Amino acid sequence: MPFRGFELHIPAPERRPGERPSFDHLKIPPAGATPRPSPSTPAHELRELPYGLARVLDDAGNAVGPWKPDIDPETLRRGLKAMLLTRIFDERLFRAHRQGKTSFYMKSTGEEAVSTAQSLLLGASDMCFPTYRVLGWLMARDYPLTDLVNQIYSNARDPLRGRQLPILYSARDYGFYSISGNLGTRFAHAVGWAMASAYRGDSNIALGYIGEGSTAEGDFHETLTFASVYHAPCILCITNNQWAISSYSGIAGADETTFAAKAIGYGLPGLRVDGNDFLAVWAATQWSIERAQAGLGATLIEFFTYRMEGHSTSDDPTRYRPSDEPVEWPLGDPIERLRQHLTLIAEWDDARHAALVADLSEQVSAAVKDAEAVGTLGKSKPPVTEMFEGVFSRPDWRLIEQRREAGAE
Amino acid sequence: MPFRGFELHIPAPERRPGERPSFDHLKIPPAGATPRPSPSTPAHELRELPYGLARVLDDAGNAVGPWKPDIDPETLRRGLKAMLLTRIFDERLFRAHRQGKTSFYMKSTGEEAVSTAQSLLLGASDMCFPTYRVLGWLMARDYPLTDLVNQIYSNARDPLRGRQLPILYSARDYGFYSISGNLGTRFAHAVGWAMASAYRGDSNIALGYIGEGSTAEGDFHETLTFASVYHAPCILCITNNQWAISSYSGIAGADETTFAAKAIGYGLPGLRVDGNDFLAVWAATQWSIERAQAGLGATLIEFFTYRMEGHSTSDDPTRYRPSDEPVEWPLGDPIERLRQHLTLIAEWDDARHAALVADLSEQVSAAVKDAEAVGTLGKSKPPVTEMFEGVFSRPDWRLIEQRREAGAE
Amino acid sequence: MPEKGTAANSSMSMIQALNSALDTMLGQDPDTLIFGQDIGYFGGVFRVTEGLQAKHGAKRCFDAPIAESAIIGAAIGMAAYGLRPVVEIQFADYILPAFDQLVSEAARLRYRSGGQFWAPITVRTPYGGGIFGGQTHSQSPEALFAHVTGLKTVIPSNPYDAKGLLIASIEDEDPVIFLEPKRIYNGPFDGRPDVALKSWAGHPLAEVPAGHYTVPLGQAAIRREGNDVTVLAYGTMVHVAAAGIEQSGIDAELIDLRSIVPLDIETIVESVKKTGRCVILHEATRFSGFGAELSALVQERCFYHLEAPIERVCGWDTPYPHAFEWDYFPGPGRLAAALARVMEPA
Amino acid sequence: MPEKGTAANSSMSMIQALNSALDTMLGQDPDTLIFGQDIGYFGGVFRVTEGLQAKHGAKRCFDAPIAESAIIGAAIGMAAYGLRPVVEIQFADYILPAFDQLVSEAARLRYRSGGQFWAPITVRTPYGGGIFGGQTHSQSPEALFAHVTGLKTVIPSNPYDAKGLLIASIEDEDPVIFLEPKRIYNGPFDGRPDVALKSWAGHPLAEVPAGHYTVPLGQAAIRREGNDVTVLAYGTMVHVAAAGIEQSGIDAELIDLRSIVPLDIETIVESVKKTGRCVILHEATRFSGFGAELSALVQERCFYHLEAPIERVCGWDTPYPHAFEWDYFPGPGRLAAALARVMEPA
Ligand SMILES: Cc1ncc(C[n+]2csc(CCOP(=O)(O)OP(=O)(O)O)c2C)c(N)n1
Ligand SMILES: Cc1ncc(C[n+]2csc(CCOP(=O)(O)OP(=O)(O)O)c2C)c(N)n1
Ligand SMILES: [Mg+2]
Ligand SMILES: [Mg+2]
Repeated sequence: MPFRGFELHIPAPERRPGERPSFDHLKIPPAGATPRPSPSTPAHELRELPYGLARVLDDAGNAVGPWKPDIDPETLRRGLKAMLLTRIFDERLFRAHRQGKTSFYMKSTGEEAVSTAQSLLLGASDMCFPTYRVLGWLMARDYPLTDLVNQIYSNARDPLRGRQLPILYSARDYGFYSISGNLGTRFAHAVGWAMASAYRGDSNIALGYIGEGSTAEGDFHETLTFASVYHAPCILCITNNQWAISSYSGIAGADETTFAAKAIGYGLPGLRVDGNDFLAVWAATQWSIERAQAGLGATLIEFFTYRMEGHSTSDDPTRYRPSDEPVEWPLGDPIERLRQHLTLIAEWDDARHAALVADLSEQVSAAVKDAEAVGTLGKSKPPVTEMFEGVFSRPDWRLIEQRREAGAE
Repeated sequence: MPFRGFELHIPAPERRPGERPSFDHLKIPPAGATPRPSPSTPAHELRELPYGLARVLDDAGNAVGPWKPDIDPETLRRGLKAMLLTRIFDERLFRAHRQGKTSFYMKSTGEEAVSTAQSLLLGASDMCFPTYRVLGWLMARDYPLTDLVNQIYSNARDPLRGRQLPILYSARDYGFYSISGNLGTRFAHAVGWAMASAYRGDSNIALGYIGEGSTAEGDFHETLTFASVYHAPCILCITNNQWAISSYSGIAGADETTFAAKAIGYGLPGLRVDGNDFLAVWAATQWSIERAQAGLGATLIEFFTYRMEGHSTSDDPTRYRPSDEPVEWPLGDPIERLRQHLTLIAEWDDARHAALVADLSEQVSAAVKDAEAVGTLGKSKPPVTEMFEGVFSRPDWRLIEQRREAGAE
Repeated sequence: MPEKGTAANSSMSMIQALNSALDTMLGQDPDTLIFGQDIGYFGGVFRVTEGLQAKHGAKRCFDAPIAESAIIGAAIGMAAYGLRPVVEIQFADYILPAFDQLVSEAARLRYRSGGQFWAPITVRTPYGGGIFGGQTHSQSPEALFAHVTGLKTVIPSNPYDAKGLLIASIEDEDPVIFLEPKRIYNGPFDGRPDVALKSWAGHPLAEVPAGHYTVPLGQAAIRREGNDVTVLAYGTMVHVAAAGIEQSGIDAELIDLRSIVPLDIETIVESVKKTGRCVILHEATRFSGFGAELSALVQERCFYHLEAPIERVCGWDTPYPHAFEWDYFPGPGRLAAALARVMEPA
Repeated sequence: MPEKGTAANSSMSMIQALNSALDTMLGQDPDTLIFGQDIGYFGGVFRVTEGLQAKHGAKRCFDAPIAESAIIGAAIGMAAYGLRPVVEIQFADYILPAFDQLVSEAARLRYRSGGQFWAPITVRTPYGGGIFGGQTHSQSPEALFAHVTGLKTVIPSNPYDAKGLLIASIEDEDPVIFLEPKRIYNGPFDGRPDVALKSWAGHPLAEVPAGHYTVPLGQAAIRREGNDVTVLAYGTMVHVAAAGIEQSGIDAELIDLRSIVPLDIETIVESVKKTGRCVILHEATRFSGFGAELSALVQERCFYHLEAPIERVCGWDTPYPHAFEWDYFPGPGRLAAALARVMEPA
């Protein structure tokens, strides 16, 4: 057959609005099916890992299989609480945006297991390099809720002095690096930070986050190269929530292979993990820590999860995906799954759950109230002098003159 | 054992100047040992390919094994001639630099098989996106030698109008895209060009080159993502010549895995090929073309080769590697290996070889002489008006005024 | 320029005018294609490409990975093949990962290849502040492009120009950075946040002809004639300038540059020679901003006509701060004050 | 400033002075480390780091992958940890792949994090022309950095300053772009290619003290006092300016800016108020170059003292062309002509 010319392939998702959602193309192994090699296994023996899916919680809520971690119920309850708090806070502050109290908001609904489990597992002197979708990290470490709301309102008490878009937090004392709007850039900072830890002979680990869409950035690759070449003690996490604004994961390459498989090209282990399974997230992170501590350097983890809500307050997801996709997502809701497990092992019940929800809702309302007493966006702000501070360690004549010109002295 | 802290790993090559070279860490399979799957094999069944090494010519010069291509002796002789011409030209023009006739030169010594085989195999309307080390492409297509030298001398007949550093050629009519000094950027152009071919329904293939050191650039990754996502009809080639100026390939990750393995993370096939074996280069390229024509998109090929000389006229390689590394390189000299094969199959002999060398040397000398008659760097140059042309499609007032100010009218 | 007010004209927002330009070019030139993040099925985060995939097909209008360098890089390769790619960078703040492709490749290709290859690409990107977008959805990077020889930089201030300039950019043989002032996508904004928002409807420059027309690159427009001082502005700032001039009560001439490369130096010089004074207005940070080049050029060419120092009214030399949107954004009050200063007797 | 001519001083080239600065800092501060392409075992393509790996160990001085964005990105992460990384970008032309890390991260980190994190990194890179390096080994990108608030940009013109400014940069709490004028690495060059090359030996500013000293950022140096016109220059151009002034026979004051951010505005303004005239000299392309900012500032602050237009003598607005090195490079002749022009009676 003579060759007749090429055709440009434009990937498209299985289903669009108006169609029934379908997840048939996802091959999801049952909980317990994916083996757990010893963390000290050399990377070249781990090349099948990225094609499995480490899962612990089965459909009934049992913890099963080789990845089953050893976590006490108290810690599980702390995880549940942090996830719930994240969910409730997100709901409440999303509403605050709709009420005109701030300019922007983003939820992490459906993805809370990843950041909360990792936050609880990592140490106080470790550092996470967050995306905008890992609020759970701060919730798990009891960051003051009012400070979050003050930041979201850019009001006079905003810890970031009114300089940053809502939710692009920074919380050094909580092991939470400064977020920025541009994607991917901080991934390299995580590796640099980890290299510094190793340079000093410290035992601190860096944990980097990136969205599956953002793995396409050049910075992702350069970061992995550095992590691999210098054996940096870090855990690099891809939160594959299937969507990047309106683009399904296939636009970032998901139809061709897994995101975890990107590890192979750097000689790193690539784990693929049920990101809606608190116990699996815990176990995979634990495995990566042990690996780093054994002198084996970095691990790449793909957390397979789902963005249950819109990208941000700026988009309506039903314009680009079937409206019932979120409820049909085969890996469920991470909060319900942990709750089910805790209930099953008789460490939780509906009454306690209801009480917890009520208590957390109360806390969130109180925080919002406190922050609103200070002021919402435009109603209250830090002194205008703050606009000119922190550009440099000390302002130069330009900033001093301009501060004067702006009447901010 | 309590964990005592991390240590920063700084990779270092096996041997440095003053030491005996060693290649024991390289696992080189014998010719014929690496299997050749059908080009229509799905990529996920090809994940072991990057760990083999496709070789055809054995130590005695026999063509063996599954990758053995079907090439007529006349074509092999054309390849030998193009390689020899490249080698002789490089020697001569390197000397011209030492004689002060130009500012800069770079050789491709030891790597001639890659570009010459691919140039002969690809079609007239295909396009290669070269690095500075694939002069063989032009030699195999009979690009006028005098034009090369005129470019190197930036003289009045320079086809690039004196605007570009020596050897950063551009030769559209020979399927050779414009080179630039910055590394990695043109890799993405190759994929864009291939996408355009597919967009139009044409059958033209793009061939991109990148050095193993430059694979660390973000552009490498973004290019592979595009190639994979849009199934672009292109062949992306890493020439792993073991060195990036003074940095051994381990600085780019070679101690962790192969460069071909990087394909896996994009769901692309990754071939690893003896780059000093003209027949293996041919076979691997042929395989990739067939694959693209079967609608299977891009292939990544790592050509395992060796930079036998310094990086450029600006460095002395004996300052950073054992001086006898080049002669000890286990995969030999591509010219000698093809010559040996042709001789073995009775299609070549020493007399013909000597005659060819004499003839090519004569051609090169004639070209150099012609170009020197026009002038060497600084002795002849295009009219100064050329400095102001080609910045835009038509010069704006700034360039017109400045041309006047420069007295170039 | 087609006649205004004919049946074919209709009042469009800048979004609609840009959409119409793309639709026109996709319709008439099979070599034009567009891609960028979220621009396909979804129609772009600002809806500029809405409906274009459905109408022209996925191969003509498609989503791209979050890889700005490869978006520009692939576009250059396509352009070298003979296509006319138009790409969208979601926010101008996110063009920086592709800065090397723009500077070292797109801007240099024709020159270094002796004219064998060139890159007629158009890079559309929303820019500028006034939308509470915070540090990375508000910046104005035009000076960075202006310094890079080989690039053209175009900035419309109204729907009519937006369509005509975008078509001219796509048809141009050089790489064009097309900066879209997002604050005025849906209506003119004069820098007074307290005043009720207007839409484009009814604005004379929102009368946009159907079909193909161009506004040539490099021709400024005099938006208001005046005798006492020349105000140079572009994008959103054209509207702020008009308000500032009104507020000042000074008889200023307002020039909308429309493209900063190529720059319509003649119109500028002629005006300043007439008025003897000049104030420059832009959103970008002042230091080494494009206002510096304008100031230097005017000073060089009109020195003996100048009756007062040229002033620059710009964004402060700080990152773009979320809470301080209106303290940062150069509004009509700051311009009016500058106009008053330059009119003071020496 | 340590006394000149003491036993501890020795005549050094700029390469040696930079090496001495790095050696000094590696010796006294365990938090300082350096990395970059080919800087480890090999000692760098210009030999600036020669011997430092052998002396201080591979963990203090090591090779980096060809990944400029990660070089800067990793340095930022290290700095956030508490180290003081000094990285080398092999040529300033190759800093562009890392431009986003510099602009969006290094320059913004302190501001956006409310002071929780900051990035005291130093990015050394050879820049400028005069070496037949062609388009991508000759460029002068300083204006791109100057426009980015949050970055400091330092440019030495001699060995003494090179060492003192580099140590000051490393010790500075902000990110510093340290541009090394490669044409004068091994000897001063006054722009006349026909004149025999000089080495630094014997030059008074090549007397470099051993050990630690700093030249503070933001303090210009008056290299020649004069009354008739002020010449502003930095890097290699300081030497070209001196030659051009001599050639012109005009009594010019020559200011070596030493850092463009922070800029020593006082010294500039004081000088121009005295002389009434100003000529700016730089290698970078003129349009929207740093000369524009200097021109605008001088015009704004010295308007009523100016007796002639401020002139800019710069690289042409073309890419850097290999064959035309000396047609492109702004030499003393072009400066002398500009000086003569500004001295003409109006
Ligand atoms: C460099 C850069 N390019 C584009 C954008 C615009 N943008 C913001 S979020 C987003 C999608 C990110 O998707 P993903 O990485 O999957 O993260 P998710 O939002 O799903 O958590 C895009 C394109 C940006 N912020 N930065
Ligand atoms: C973006 C960029 N960074 C750095 C350099 C400087 N440089 C020129 S060649 C080279 C080494 C390239 O090594 P490799 O990719 O292995 O190619 P090879 O020279 O071995 O063919 C370097 C670092 C450059 N030209 N461009
Ligand atoms: Mg996502
Ligand atoms: Mg190499």
